[in-house]
This record gives sequence, C-alpha cells and structure tokens, in this order.
Amino acid sequence: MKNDVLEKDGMKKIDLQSLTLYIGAVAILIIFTVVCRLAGKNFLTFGNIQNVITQSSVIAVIAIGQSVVILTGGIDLSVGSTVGFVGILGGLLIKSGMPIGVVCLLLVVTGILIGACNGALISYGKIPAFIVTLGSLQIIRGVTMVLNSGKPISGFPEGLKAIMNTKIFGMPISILYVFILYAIMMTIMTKTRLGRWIYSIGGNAKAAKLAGVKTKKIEVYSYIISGIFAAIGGILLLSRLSYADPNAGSGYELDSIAAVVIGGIAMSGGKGNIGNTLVGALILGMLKCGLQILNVPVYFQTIIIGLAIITAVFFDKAKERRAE
Amino acid sequence: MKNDVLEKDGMKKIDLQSLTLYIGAVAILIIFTVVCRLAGKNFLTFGNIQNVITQSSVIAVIAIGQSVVILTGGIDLSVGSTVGFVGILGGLLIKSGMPIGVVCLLLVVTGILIGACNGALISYGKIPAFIVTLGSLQIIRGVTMVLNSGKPISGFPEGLKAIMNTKIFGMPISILYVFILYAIMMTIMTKTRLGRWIYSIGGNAKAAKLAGVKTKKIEVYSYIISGIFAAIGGILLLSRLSYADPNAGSGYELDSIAAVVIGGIAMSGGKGNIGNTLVGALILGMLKCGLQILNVPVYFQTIIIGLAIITAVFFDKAKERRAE
Amino acid sequence: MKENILEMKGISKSFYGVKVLNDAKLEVKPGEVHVLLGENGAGKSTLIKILSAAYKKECGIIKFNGECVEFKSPKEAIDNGISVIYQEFNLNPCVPIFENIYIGKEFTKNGLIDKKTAIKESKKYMDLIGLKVDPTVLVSELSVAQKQMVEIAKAISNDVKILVLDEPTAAITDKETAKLFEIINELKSDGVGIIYISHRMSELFEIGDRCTVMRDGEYVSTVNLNETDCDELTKLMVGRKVSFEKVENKYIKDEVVLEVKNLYYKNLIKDVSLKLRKGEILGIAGLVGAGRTELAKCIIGAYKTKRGSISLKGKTLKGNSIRESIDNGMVYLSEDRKDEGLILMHTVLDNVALPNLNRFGGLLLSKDKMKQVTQDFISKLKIKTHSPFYKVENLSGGNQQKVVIAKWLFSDSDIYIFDEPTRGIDVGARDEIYEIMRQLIEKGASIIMISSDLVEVLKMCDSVAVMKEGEIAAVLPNEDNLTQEDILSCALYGGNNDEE
Amino acid sequence: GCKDTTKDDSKSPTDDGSSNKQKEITIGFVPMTLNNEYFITMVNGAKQKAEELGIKLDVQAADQHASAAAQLTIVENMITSGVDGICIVPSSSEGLSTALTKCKEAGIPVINLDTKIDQSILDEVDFEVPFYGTDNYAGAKFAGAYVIENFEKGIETAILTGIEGQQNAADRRNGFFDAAGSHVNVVAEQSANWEVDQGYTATQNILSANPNIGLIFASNDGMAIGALRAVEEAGKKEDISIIGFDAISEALNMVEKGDMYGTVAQYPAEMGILGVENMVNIINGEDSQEYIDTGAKLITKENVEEHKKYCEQFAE
Ligand SMILES: Nc1ncnc2c1ncn2[C@@H]1O[C@H](COP(=O)(O)OP(=O)(O)OP(=O)(O)O)[C@@H](O)[C@H]1O
Ligand SMILES: Nc1ncnc2c1ncn2[C@@H]1O[C@H](COP(=O)(O)OP(=O)(O)OP(=O)(O)O)[C@@H](O)[C@H]1O
Ligand SMILES: [Mg+2]
Ligand SMILES: [Mg+2]
Repeated sequence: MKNDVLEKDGMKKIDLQSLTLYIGAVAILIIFTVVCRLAGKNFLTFGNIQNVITQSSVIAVIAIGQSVVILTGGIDLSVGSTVGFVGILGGLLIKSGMPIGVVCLLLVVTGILIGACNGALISYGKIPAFIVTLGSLQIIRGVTMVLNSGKPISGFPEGLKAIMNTKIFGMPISILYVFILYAIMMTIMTKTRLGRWIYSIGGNAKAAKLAGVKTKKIEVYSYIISGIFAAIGGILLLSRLSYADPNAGSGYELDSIAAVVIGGIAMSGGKGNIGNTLVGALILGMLKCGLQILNVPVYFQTIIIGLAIITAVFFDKAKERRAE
Repeated sequence: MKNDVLEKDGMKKIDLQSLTLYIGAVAILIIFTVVCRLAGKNFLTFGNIQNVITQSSVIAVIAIGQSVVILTGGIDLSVGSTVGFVGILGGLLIKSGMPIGVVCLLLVVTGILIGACNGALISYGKIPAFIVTLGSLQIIRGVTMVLNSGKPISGFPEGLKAIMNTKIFGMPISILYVFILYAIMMTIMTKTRLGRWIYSIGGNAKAAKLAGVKTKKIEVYSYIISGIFAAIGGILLLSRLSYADPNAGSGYELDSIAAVVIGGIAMSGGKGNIGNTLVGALILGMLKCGLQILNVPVYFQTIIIGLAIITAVFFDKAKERRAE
Repeated sequence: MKENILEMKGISKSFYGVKVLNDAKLEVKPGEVHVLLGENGAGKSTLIKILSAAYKKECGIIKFNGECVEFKSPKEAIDNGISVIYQEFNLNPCVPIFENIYIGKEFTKNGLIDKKTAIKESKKYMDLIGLKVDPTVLVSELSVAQKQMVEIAKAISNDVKILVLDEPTAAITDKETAKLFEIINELKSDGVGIIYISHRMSELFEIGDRCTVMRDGEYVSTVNLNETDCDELTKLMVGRKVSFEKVENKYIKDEVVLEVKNLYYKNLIKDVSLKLRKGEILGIAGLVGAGRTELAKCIIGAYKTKRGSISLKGKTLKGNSIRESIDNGMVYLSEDRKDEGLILMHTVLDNVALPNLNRFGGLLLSKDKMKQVTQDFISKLKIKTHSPFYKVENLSGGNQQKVVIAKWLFSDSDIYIFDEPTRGIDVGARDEIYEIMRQLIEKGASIIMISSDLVEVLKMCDSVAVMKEGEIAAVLPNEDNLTQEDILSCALYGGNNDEE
Repeated sequence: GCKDTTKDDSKSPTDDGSSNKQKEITIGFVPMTLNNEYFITMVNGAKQKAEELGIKLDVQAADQHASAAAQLTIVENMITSGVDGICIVPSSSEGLSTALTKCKEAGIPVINLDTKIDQSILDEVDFEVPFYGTDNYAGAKFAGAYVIENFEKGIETAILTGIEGQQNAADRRNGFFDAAGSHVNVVAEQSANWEVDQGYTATQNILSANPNIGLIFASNDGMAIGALRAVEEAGKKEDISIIGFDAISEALNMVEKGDMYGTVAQYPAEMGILGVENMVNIINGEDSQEYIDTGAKLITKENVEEHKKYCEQFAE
C-alpha cells in the first residue's frame, strides 16, 4: 500500500502541478471571455486567440532558452539585449544586401557565441550567472548602440516580414514556430541525454559530475541554447515589426523569467516542465491582451498583472503549503 | 605550522576575499586618477570623493536591505519601485502639510508593510521570492502611478532638502547616514541573534529550523529590513532632489543586487560580509563618476561598466577556481 | 598469489596548504575485500576520491591492472570500471530513483532515452539490495537509509572492476547489510576488487579479507583479517583498547520525563505511546523505514501530528513547534547531517553556537565565549579541525558528525533525542561519545537513542523500543539475556511476547 | 516624447466639427507612455474634446518605456476591441509599419500625433495618415536658435540626453546641436535616461570635470531639474543657465523664479484635441486636415506667466 501511494506521488506530482496551471489558464480565459462579453467586446474569437499567441510568441520563444538555463539553476539576464543586438545586426546585414536566409543563420550563430561566452564565464570562470549575464546585458546593449550609433533601422524587403506575417492554413505562422520549437525542446529535455543532464545539473551538480556527466560543458551548452532562442526571438521580433530598434527587447529578461516561473520551473533548478513555460507565456499574453481590450488604464494593468503573477504561483504552491 | 596556516585560513578567508575587493576598488581609483589627470581633469579631489559617496548613497543604503535578503537566499526586486512609491507618497503627505519628521516615520512604516507583505507571501505562502517581488515591483509601480496620476510632485519646503543636503564637519551628511546605517546593520548581522539566524537560513534552512530557529518569521523580518532600507533610500532620494518622480528608482533593483554581488555575497545566500556591499556600491559609483568625468559616450560606459562588474567578480573567484 | 588489480603508491594531497595524505599506499587484489581503516579524518575518503578522480593528487602513482593510469575526470574512472559509493550521498533529489541510478549512462533507443529499460534494470538492482520502492519515486521522498541503498544500486549497476564502498552501512540496518554482503560476495567471486570502509568493527571480520590501516594520512600497515582481532586493529588505529561491555546505569529514576500518548502521523506513525524516565537511555531499534525518524520528528515538533499528545515533565506541549520543544529542554539530533544537521558552508563555531545563542550574551553576542566553548568541544570530542573557524564542509564525515553532536551537547537540555548519533564515527571517538552520554544521564538528563547499530544499542540502552511499520512492536528491557537476534525478530515479526 | 503644451494663438479648441452623435464612436488613443506630464496633458486635451463631442476614448500606452513591439500589441488589441479610429504617438518614426498595415487591413483610420511617422514607412504601407504636431527636432532647433541669439559664442556647454537609442532622445539632441553646435562649445554630453536623479549625478560629474560650464541643455525637464540641484549645490546658480524641454509645471515654476533659463514648450493638449476632432470627422466621412503644425516655443521669464495660464486648462 505504502508503495502505491508513493508511486502515484512520484509520477503524478508533475501532472498535478501542471493541472493547476492549466486550470488557471482556462480560468483566466473564461473570466476574460465573460467580462469582455459583458462589456460588449469579444475576447474568445478565433482571431483574438491568434493575436494572443502571436503577441506572446517572442517571449514564449525566449522563455524556452530561459527555462533551460533556469533548470540548470542559472539565470540569463542577457536575453533581452540579445534580442536588440540581433535586430540591429540583422538589420545592417539585410540592408547590406545579404540574403535573408543567410542573415538568419548568422544571427543564430551570434546567439551561440553570446551564449558560449556567458556559459564559459559562468562554468569555467565560476562567476555567478546573475553577474555574468547582468554584465553581458550591459555590454551587449552598449555594443548594439555603437553598431549603428544608436539609430533604428527600417525599410526592409518584404521577405523579412514574411517570416512572421505569413498565414498557413489560415493561421499566423508564428503559432507554428512556437509549437515546433517547443516540441523540439521538450523532446530534447525529456528524451535525450543532454536534456537529462541539464536536469541533473540543476538537481545536484556534484552528483552529476561524480556520475561522469561533464557538468561544465553541459552548463555552457545550456547558455548556448538560451542564446540561440534569444536570437530566434530577435529574428521573430525583427520580422514582426520589420523594424530594428536598438532598445528592442529591454525588459524581456524579466518577462521571460516570469513566464518560466509561472510555468512552474523552480528558480533553484532541477525540476519543472518546459512545456508549461508556454502556458506561462500565454497566461501573461492573455492578461495583457484582455486588459487592453477591456481598456483598463495602463497602471491598473500593471497592478493586475502583478497580482495575477503572484496569485498564479500561489495556487501552484498550495500542495507544498499543505505538505507542511 | 600546520595549524597556523589553517587558523589564518579559517579566520582570514573572509578577509582574503575582502582584500581582493579592496585592491580592486583602489585599483579603479588609481586608474581613474591617472587617466583623468592625463586627460587634464581631476578625479581624486576631496570634493569629488564626496560626490562619489553622495551619488552612491541611495544605492548603498538600498543595498543594505538587499544584502540581508540575499543572505537568506532570497531576492528583492521591489526595492526600486518602493523608492518611487515612497517618493510620491511622501511628496503628497508633505504637500498636505504634515511635518517632515512624521512623514519620514510614516514612510519607514510603509517600507515595513511592503516588506511584511513580500515576506509573508514568500515564507508562509511558499512562493518564490523572485515571483513575489517581481509581482510587487509591478503592483507598487502601478499604485505609485495611480496615486498621483503619473505626475511628479515638486515645490517642497526647504526642510526636506536639509535631510540630505546639510554639511557636517565640511562633509555631506549623506556620508554620515551611510556609515551609521552600515555600522548598525553590520553589528546586527555579526553580533546579534537575528543576524546569525539570517545567515543560518541562507546556509541551510532545514538545519536552522531543526536548531530551533523560527525560520519563517526570520525570513519575513529580512524582507521587512529590506523594505525599511528601500524606504530610507526613497527618503534620501526625495530629499536630495527635492522632487518626487513616480519613475524614480526604476532599475535600482538590479543596481543594488550588483552592489551586493560585487561585494562578494553569494546569490545562494548564507555567506558574505555586508560591509563589503558598501565597497561594491562605491565601485559602481566610482566607475560611473569617472567615466562621466572623462566624458566617455554613454554606450561605451555601459560596455565598460558591464566588463568591470564581470572582471571584479572574476578576480574574486580566482581562489575558487584554483581550488579545483 | 594473484597480481594486484590496483596499486596506489606515494599518494599525497593537501588542502589549503595542509597535508591530509602523506605517502599513502593501498594495494587491492582481484576478488578480495580490502578494508580501509582509520580514525575520523585519517584520509580514507580523500584517498578514495583521488582514485576516482574526484580530487587531483599532488604526487604518487596509481597502477590499475598493472598499468599506470591518470584519470582526468570521474567519467574516465567510471568508464574504466571504478565505481564508488561515496560517504556523502550524491543523488539528485528532484528526479526519480531510476534516473539517479542511470545518470551518465542512460539507456537510449534511436538516440532517445529509453525509460522503460532503465526502470526495469533499476528494479533489478534495487531488488538485489532489497529496496522495495517503485523506481519512479523521487529521491527527495526517500529516507537516509533508502538513499544509501539507491547509492549501492547505482554503484553495482556499473560494469565494475573495482568497487569502493565508503561507509555503506552507516545508515542501514542488519537486514540490508546482509543483503549487501551477499552482493559483495558475488562480486568477489567475479574477481572484482572491493575496497570497504567502515567503522563497524564487527562487520569487518565478517566481510573483509585484508585490512590497510591509516593514521593521519599515512600508511600504517596491512594485515590479514583472519590473523588478527578487534582489539589489535583498534590499537593499530587509535593506539589504545576500546571496550564493548555494557556499563550498569545507576542514575535511572522512576520519574517519567517524557510521555508520548497515542501519536499518529500520516500513515507512518500509528498509535505510538512511549515513556521515558529520568536518567534513562531508551533505544529505538527497527528496520529501515520503520518510522523511527518520523517518530522522533513528531516528538520534537518538526511534523504536524494528527492525533496524540506529548508531555514533558508532566506539562503537555501545545505541539508542532521545534522552538517550544527546545525551550522546554528537549532537543533532536538529526540523522541527516548534510541536509538537516549542519550548515556546511559555515564554520564549526557557527554551527555549535546556532542552537545555543541564548547562552552567549544578551543583546550582543560574545564571540570570545563562543570560541572558548567550541574549542572545548573540539578537544573533548577530538574533532579533527584546524581551528573553530574552519568550515564544516572541509571536515571529514566523522568529524562533521562530531560537530553535530557538539552543538546539541552544549544545549544542556533534559531530554536528548539522538538519531543515529555515531553514524560514521570511528571506534575510538564512539567511546568518547558514549562516555559523554553517560555523563549526561549522570547530570539527570534522559536520552532516546535511535540507532541501527545493535551492538551500540545493546551496549548503551536501558531498554529498547522496537518499531515495526510505524508501530512500537515491543519495549524490551536490556537485561543480560537480550541479544541482537531478539531485537531483530521483534523488528521483523512483531513483539508477540510481553508488554503492550 | 515630451513637452507641455500650449499654444497661445490657436488656443480655442478647434471647433467646427460639432459632429453628430448618431452611433457611439470609440477612438483609440495611444500616447508614447503615460508616465510623464507631457503625454498626460495630451490625453487630458483629448479627453476634454472627446467629452465635448460625446464620443468614447480608449487610452492605452506602454507601461515604462515605449517600444515598437508594445505599440504593435496595443494597436492589435484595439483593432480587436473594435475602435473606429486610432490616434497614435509613435515610439519612433519608423517603427509602426506592421501596425499601420494591420490598421489599413482592418479599415481603421489613423492619425499621427507629435512624432511624425517617416514618409518612407507611409509609402511602404501605402496608407494616408494625417500628422498634427511639431516634432522634437524642430523644438530643439528652436532652443538652439534662441541660444545663438542670446549667448556669447563659444560658451562652454553640456548636453544631457535621454535614453540612448530612443528617437525622441536623438531628435532633441540633434536639433539642438544642429542649430547651436557651431556657436557653443559642447564640452560634455551625457545620457541621463530622462531621469531626475541621473541628471543630478551626471551634472555633478560634468561640473567637477568642467568647472567653466556656462550653459546646460537638458533634453527633458526632469533632467534639467536634476541639473539645477547639482548647480545649486556647486554654488554656480548665477553662472550657469539651464534650458530644459517639455515645459512641465515644475519647470515653469523654476523659470518663473529665475532658477531655470528656459524650457521648450510644445502643445500636446492641442495635438490631443486636434487628433480627436479630426478623427471624428474622418469617421463621419467629413473633411479633415492633412497636416497641422502645432508649433513650439521657448518659454522664458517673459512669457512664462501666459503659458502657465494656458496650461491650467489641461491640468486635470
Ligand atoms: N575539501 C576539503 N577541503 C579541506 N580539507 C579537507 C577536504 N576534504 C577533506 N579534508 C580534510 O582532510 C582530512 C581527511 O579527510 P577524509 O574525509 O579523507 O577523512 P576520513 O578518513 O574519510 O574520515 P571519516 O572516517 O571521518 O570519514 C580531514 O582532516 C579533512 O578535514
Ligand atoms: N519526506 C518524506 N516524504 C514521504 N515519505 C517519506 C519522507 N521521509 C520519509 N518517508 C518515508 O517514511 C518511511 C519511514 O521513514 P524512515 O525511513 O526515515 O524511518 P526510520 O525508521 O527512521 O528508518 P531509517 O533507518 O531510514 O532512519 C519510509 O518508508 C520513507 O520512505
Ligand atoms: Mg570519510
Ligand atoms: Mg531514521
């Protein structure tokens, strides 16, 4: 009998937690639908659901990488400025006449390099992730400004816009990107060695090392992954706006972390489900969208979003509190 | 002989780390003095040293509270918006004719309340500190805006200015505040039960609990302390500018964390010396001041400060790397 | 004679400029169980960690199968068939057991993780050691003993040529130990070289073939275990004799100081009632998972109990607060020093002072007094540390345990609940600790001692409460005729005889 | 963005309209942010007009700093919520191409206020967007021209700029520099991120490096107020003239007291009013104006009183 209880407990814990999250997400959806209807507006329309996903897509993509880093017990504050950097660099390259495909590739490579620098300093240099990425946040932002003397870039060919603004089966293609990227990363995290090793570093790095996992290398990889997704996020944003702004992405570090934590990944690393990060990002997106549709003044929006973040996680932790 | 080395090691370990920090601080001082002199400007003047301290004082004070929270293994992202909130609330109260002393008291009480809410949600609600304070950052910022519909307040009586802009023995009084506040908090952290309990929670909360420490209560206290110092920081800023801006303090959360970590307190909590946080804050202040005196373009400033933060901590960790 | 499968020669290692290994030596033959013996802090674990490349050695050579080897990472060592169960657990609490067992050597199918096989294979090794838990249970849910068994399963699931066990039995009971020895014997017959570290003298003779004794980081000698006895080994190790006789307790009074009535906690503790008299040492024995630790934690107030009452010296506790218990003179020493007993990153002094801060001055604490008290305990318990300001994480396992004991001894309470107090402590130091426990009861304190070491239980306790599946099966008075077998049968089959 | 408003001549809320109130009209109004007085004034002007015309105004803005991404999201959500037209102050002149495309597709007219959308973007989207305002560049140029007239050549000057990379920050700095750069001697140029406290520290540091400074041009009044504190503290109030931008109420008080030399005023309330009024016309199919220059002016001691009076109407 005892074993029975434990069996359930061990396996289903994740699912139970996810359940709270899904219930929360659906609750928000229902609340907004009802309230909007009362206010004579539409929330739950096909078009608007698409909107929410498209609006959340950049954060959702960045949050994939952030999840990976947080799962190792780290943090990446440089994702926001990477988005800005990638935008300006990409803008300059496209303007110089390089084919868009090549530019995208180069930008992803840039993301890899940024991630590798962060990762190397953190894992081999033993500098806390918070410091390294706070530093690189500043450095990258500075370099972005220097790159085009602080000026934005616009006037891009249609091809760039097409990346993000195409429709496929009547749906914005961004939805497809988000789902594919999440599917890939969820597979990697649950079904491959790399993924399990990332989890093991967050859970107990020493144990992993003694068991033969090359923890330092894996840690670097996780920052590289974060760099890649930040770069992809930057490309998506660039394409969505068809405009490169050196300040783009500022504040995305906190937004992406919020998505990750609402999704239930512990800041201390080691446990959590990367798929739920998407739900976290969508919850944030829904809140923002719903409140704007209801024309709630912006400062009440901030307050409500703040409350919602806390409340969401509050319910998430109900079980832990009861366990005491 | 054997024992000798180790005894020193045990005792002096903290001091050794501090030493690196002090050397770093002095190195920056010397570099700026020399470079400024070459550029025909003055850095190491009595007046300018005063400037640096005054300029760093708000961050230095906030960083005291941040240190305490980080020592417990937490984080307080709401300090910046508390500064803004305290400014506007204080501004309104002063304008309503309340005596400045009473206002200051009320503002500190506000800080206590904010800290208590954060702390209670974190310790009794078991919600991660990052989420709670990210949420309260938004909520407080929103409330601040609502409070005076986003407008600044000005035209204060001279008495307010006097808090910060008086001179004492020819030195700005802010220097005195900073040193007194640090002295008090250093004593509390090293010489009192409360201080040791705070360290023990960061070191191993479970062990502390079994040793009879009321970990939850102490955790709440630590956020209250952070709230108090954020409020004091807000009062100092209000007095310094004699102007209440609802946006004041934005970004201070990251600056204060940077000061703490440069000062050598581990983000994971449990170890570090709160006095060094002051050095961390001064290093940041010196960098900013020196670069501005040299009239370095702001992009390069960001880059240099980013590099400096990473480098400072890099040297700090040299010993850890060698230990491998 | 067979060739040595492993030779370590001239190994030296220093930490922060202090030599902890000096020209150490170890030779292991295939198919032998080689015992490594030495006082706490002698350098046994360090030597092992050098073998597995967890630490870098300063000088010396390691010959494996006759060839000089130089492993650069733990991975290389594992790949070469060196498998280590470290003294301190190295498990990831956030993931299931099977993942911990197969970390770093995951099964894959088409490049993707094959969970099914891993679960099946883990189950096999867990059965072997007798761990009856589902492999998908999270490690964070396991007790210390169960974690130890996971470590064993993890080590034997490797393809081993050399298996190192650093105090594998410190946290488990005789039943599991027997299983472990079966496994060891099987590996032995496959020609695996086994290095075995333990402070439980009796089992060394049961399982070991040869024994290398170390002292202060240096090699002392290697003896054949069938040519020596316990006293001689003890002498080699600590330089004096240690007695295993029970001493009569003259301080026991009739006054009941602690009374537990009908305690329930989840389904782990069922209707437990207990009485502890003044001056009594009450042992609590039982198999792994019998709920001894849970019971102790319920009594001390760390767990919220559903039903039942606890009264101290006639005063009923409001309950569920550790602070209340401590204030009323009852303290608990955790079995899990790493997770619950110590703040590893803090100094010896900080750890000793933490529960006793009230006794170091009023508003401001006196560091001098703390230093003096800590210094006293360092010499009294022979804690091998270089100063009171040394970080606990840099002490050897046994010395860490002594720090845990010191911090509670100084609390000067009336009731001490010791959970596996001598876990990982060498014979010599055990004796000191027993002596201190006797001094405590002499001063009028009472002790509950939870221990899996029945030798120690029989030696120290006035009576033994045996637990089985969350209930107290029997309370056996420790009279001349009580044997380990009596306790064991009670733990296995319940106490159908007297009492209750 | 940012200034305070008022244009003395075109003071009257441009009437004509008098539009009918057949069906409820909702206009989306998107200032850059809502955390400074300039935009609050603009919104107040718009609100007053909306009330007068009996239409509904949905005001949305980015919370901290405006960005093209945040504005795109706002526009998308406004389209969903069914507004009839959108008045927008772009976070940058080139950043709205996607948002404009979406408005065009949804058939929602757009009026551009304050910061002009770049013609190339409008061409790209092929969308007609009226513009009412004076851009920052022009306003700053105005201040520069005034400096040439009133200060001796070669005066040591410091410039405080806004957040690097933001369009309005660049426009104000460039406007001033292009006009007066050859006349004054710019010895220091620092960004103080639009913030009072950073204006204060930057000025302190600039003063310790350059004790002979005679003029400070701050790209917004917040930084100018900070600069004034530092100047006062250094005891150089008599020697240094400070020019701010935005004409927020505290700056006007300081100009009145003679602490600050001047501040550039634009007319945000006017822009708000014109935006709403013309949007209603467009929605009702009536004529609307393609371009209105709402003008800018340097407020100094001479005209501050008048300007303050004008401002009061839009205070709340
Ligand atoms: N990481 C470390 N840093 C500093 N000193 C260390 C470290 N590890 C071990 N030591 C020191 O090395 C000495 C030997 O430790 P070791 O753990 O090898 O002892 P041991 O023989 O295993 O003892 P025990 O029986 O208590 O486990 C001890 O004095 C300990 O303080
Ligand atoms: N935190 C926990 N959550 C769930 N179950 C737990 C937890 N801690 C312990 N258990 C379970 O409670 C049961 C009894 O606990 P425990 O093994 O600590 O008792 P014990 O008699 O002290 O044994 P041991 O010899 O291991 O100390 C075990 O089966 C264990 O799996
Ligand atoms: Mg050991
Ligand atoms: Mg136990």
